[in-house]
Amino acid sequence: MMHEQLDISGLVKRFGGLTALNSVDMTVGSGELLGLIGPNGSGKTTLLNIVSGYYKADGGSINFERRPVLGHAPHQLARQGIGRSFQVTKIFRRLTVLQNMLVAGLSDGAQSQSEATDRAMGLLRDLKLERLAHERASSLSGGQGKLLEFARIMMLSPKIVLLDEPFGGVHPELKRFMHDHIRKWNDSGVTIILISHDMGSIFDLCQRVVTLSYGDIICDGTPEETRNDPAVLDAYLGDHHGAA
Amino acid sequence: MAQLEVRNLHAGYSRDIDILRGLDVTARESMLTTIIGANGVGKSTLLKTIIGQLRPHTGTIRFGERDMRDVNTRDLVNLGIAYVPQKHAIFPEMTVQENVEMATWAFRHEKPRARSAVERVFERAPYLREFRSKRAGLMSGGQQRLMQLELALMSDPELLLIDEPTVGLDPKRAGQIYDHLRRLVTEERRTILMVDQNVIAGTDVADYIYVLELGANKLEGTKKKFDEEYRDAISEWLF
Amino acid sequence: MSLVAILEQALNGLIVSSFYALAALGLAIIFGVLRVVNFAHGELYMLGGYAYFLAVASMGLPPVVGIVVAAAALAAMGALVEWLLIRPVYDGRADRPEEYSIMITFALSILLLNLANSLFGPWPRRPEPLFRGGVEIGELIVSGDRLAAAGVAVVLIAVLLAALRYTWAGRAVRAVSQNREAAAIFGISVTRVGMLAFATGAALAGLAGALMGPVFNVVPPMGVIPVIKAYVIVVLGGLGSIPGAIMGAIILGQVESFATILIPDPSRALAYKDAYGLVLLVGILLLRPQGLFGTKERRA
Amino acid sequence: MKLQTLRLLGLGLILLVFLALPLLLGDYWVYTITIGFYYAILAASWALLVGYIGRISFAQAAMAGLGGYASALSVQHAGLPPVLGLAAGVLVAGALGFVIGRLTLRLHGAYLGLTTIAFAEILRITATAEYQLTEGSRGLQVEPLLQDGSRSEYYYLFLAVTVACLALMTWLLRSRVGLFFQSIREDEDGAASLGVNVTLWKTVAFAISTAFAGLAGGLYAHFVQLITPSMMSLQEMGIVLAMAVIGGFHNVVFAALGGVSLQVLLEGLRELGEWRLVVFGLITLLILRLMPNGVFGTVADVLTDRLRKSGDDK
Repeated sequence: MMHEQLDISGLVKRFGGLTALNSVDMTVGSGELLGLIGPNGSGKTTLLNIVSGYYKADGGSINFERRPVLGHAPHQLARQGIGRSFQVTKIFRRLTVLQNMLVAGLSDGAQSQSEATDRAMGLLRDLKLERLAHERASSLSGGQGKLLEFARIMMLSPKIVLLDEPFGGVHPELKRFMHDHIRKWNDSGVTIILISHDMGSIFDLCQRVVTLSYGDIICDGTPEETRNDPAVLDAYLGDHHGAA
Repeated sequence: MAQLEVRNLHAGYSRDIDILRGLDVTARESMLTTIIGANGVGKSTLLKTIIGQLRPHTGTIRFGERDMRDVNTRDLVNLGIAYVPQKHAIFPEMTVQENVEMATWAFRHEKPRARSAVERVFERAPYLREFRSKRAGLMSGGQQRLMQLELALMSDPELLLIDEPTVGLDPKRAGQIYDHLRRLVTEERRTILMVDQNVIAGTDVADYIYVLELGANKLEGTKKKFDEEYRDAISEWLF
Repeated sequence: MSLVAILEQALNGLIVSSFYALAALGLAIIFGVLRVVNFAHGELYMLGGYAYFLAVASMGLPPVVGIVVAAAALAAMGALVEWLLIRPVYDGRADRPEEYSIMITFALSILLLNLANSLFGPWPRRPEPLFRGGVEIGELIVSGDRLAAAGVAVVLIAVLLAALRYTWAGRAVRAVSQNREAAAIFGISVTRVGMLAFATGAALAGLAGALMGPVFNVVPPMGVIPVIKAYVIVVLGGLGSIPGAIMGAIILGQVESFATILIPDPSRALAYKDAYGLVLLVGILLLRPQGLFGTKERRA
Repeated sequence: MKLQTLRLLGLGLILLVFLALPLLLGDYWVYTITIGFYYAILAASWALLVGYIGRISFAQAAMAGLGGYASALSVQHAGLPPVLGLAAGVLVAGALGFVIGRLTLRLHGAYLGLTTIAFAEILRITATAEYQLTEGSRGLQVEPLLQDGSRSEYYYLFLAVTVACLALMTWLLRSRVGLFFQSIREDEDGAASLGVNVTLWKTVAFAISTAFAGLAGGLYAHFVQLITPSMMSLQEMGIVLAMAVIGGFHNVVFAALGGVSLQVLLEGLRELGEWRLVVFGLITLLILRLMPNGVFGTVADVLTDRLRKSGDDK
């Protein structure tokens, strides 16, 4: 029962004279696991920041479950089911691991503290962080921090999750663990947009890959199609300055 | 003359995350060495560790006889190393003349040397003359980038470390920069280690190439070998 | 209002501006290099007044030497403060550096104020000024001590600007405030420049205090009002900008001397005199935090 | 479990000591400690803002003064009973705090510090300048809170209000709101990504904090029966900051204890003259530099640690 969940059309974003997104059109179906790739500066994180409400757009529209996204604050979008991670984890270092989880669980006021605590402990157990629930987040290792960020997002019960370079500086073993969890979320019906430079992960996980280059979508297809598209190879290898 | 040797380097921004995981890189004398790899594999981290902005977790960095593990950024210039960061390393509110003079800081007390270094810049880069008494921030991005290269050369370094030489430049300017770098190696026998996203142009100009993947060595070889065997390997590796 | 009255207000404004500028420049240099707002600046200003008083009244030195003594004493003090208290802000020893820098300088101001109270007593002192008597410029009559102090302040500002432009140390200060990383790449010791900046900033505050002390009395809380003016000025000009601080000082001096005329009730007008700058400060911070002349990029 | 009981025990003990003190001390000390309760509420209200949500403010003393003037003037001119006057003071200070919090949403660190200094000084200057209303720097006579109230009556009243304020703050900070505050202090973008309404809570935190300051100021005015603009000065603010820092500004109770104990110490060392304030300033610097959790915070940390270790041994 795949339906259009996220509908981006004509999205434009400029920073001063630089066009970061140049009329981007893209739809994401409910339950997809979509890879978003492209060389540095191609506009991936900008797109993510607009969809999650952190940047204003200069043109175009975005609908999430047929409701407009643009003009809403990040916290409103988070409560509507758009979860996201950050390239550099933004865990709350002086709060405990459990408190980190509760911020997400209690923010919409729908759960009581004890309900939220139960759910949080369950999620922490899944991610093998249960033992650390009452430790300050500052005592976590970098990898555990990444997992906590994952767990926190799940605490929101999101319908779509935007992951921005989740594998940076992560051990291969942990990466596999994270892969498993991303698949598990996706299997449970959560839509996922994955930004990564780690092509192995992208081609491993995603059924569909969208490639951005200089603010334009240059390829939208299966991993196989993307791999064989000369435009994509050019974008990565090429003298991208010559693109214009 | 000396070469830069990085052996089994582990480094990163926090103690427990290694961005670099046992990297080996050598910048061979009088050669241009280019390091390529996707964003986030640790190219800039490598440069930051070499110049002392980050301390290695383990591994060695040597420049000639000098152990570079405890080096301070401000000592580089005295070791004969110039670093050209990705962000513009100029002083935007100072005039171009003042910028050029600041680059003689390390040898400002050797007046004749400093003076001739300043004059040489304006000879080598005549376009800077018209900006001499204007604020450097008024120049275009490409002009600033070129000036930065000139400033780096003023201390007559043996080794140039360059982070993304042509980022944000139009193809013509980029071409000029690559030509310029090539000349520095062929004609002036300098050693250059640069990291570059611009895979084709960055490898085209190089003598020796390293390809990184997630903080470790993936491929390496001379330009010739690279041309013959590695082009396909690279695209294969990318996808 | 007659032309003479207008001129008199304008001249008064300029005289006041020159003192403000001196104190504000110190704040701007410290912020430019260290990214720290020195909330103890007013007390450094006050200590300058006392250093001058001690040199001139207690030790019997000539006023000009007193000024030099004040500058030297405060420079040493500034270097010490930087080394002991400010360095943790940027060498990673402070857990939350910005919060720490604000509180530590604010606490330092309380300490210095009470120290002066204990050492020198709360009563006002009036050391010998640089110059006595009045000066007539056409129909305008200006008191000589003010004019002389303002003259010295202007000369000092000119010397400072020249030093920032033409000496290596001055250029290093500008270089570090414009681009820390580039400065380090060219071999400049950012740490040493940090100490130099704080010492210079403290010396400038001390000089302003030494010049103003004889005009308005030396007393422990003497720095509270001027430092608030200095905040207004550096915010007007964009925190850390040196030309901005000078422009800011001129604007504030004129605004204050003319705005007093706006309120008819004289005692109320006098009481509100110090509030104009503050309203300006709030307005600028809320609407244009990069300052009147700054660009957004520079402030980022 | 055990930690919790011990904490309650400690607090109970402290409360008992405060309850017993008037029976042991003379009028002078009872008066001094009563003033100490004013500082306790004020320091705690500042800690609520700075320690929990990470917003720095130098307007807290001025807000106390505003609350004091608002209460005194509404009693004098509108004929309200002092209790309603206090409520008016809380409302006025809270409302202005809401406005300032709203206006300064985008400012951080030193920029926020400077803005709040400006607001504080504008308030103080206004109180001085509007002498027809406020009697200017001569000070305004204020109706007493209790008609013919004795020293110990005031003492117990202040103690009760202080305990109530701290209980209210603690309850709030332990609820989800406290969690939101702290998440904003740690990382605003991170908090927003988890659904926390950053704008709302930043504004509300300012308003709550200034409302408590307004209450403290009102109590003070009706107790001392005189209010002057000098209680709004930056020097007063410095004392409040020092009290919170020395007590430990990451915890409202520790900050309050800092307020009351330093007020007592300052009075006790009166014979040292102004030097006691020098020592006070020096201690503040040392604490900031070496013991960022404050005296009580560090003691609590050490005790907690001990207890945990001994628990582990078993």
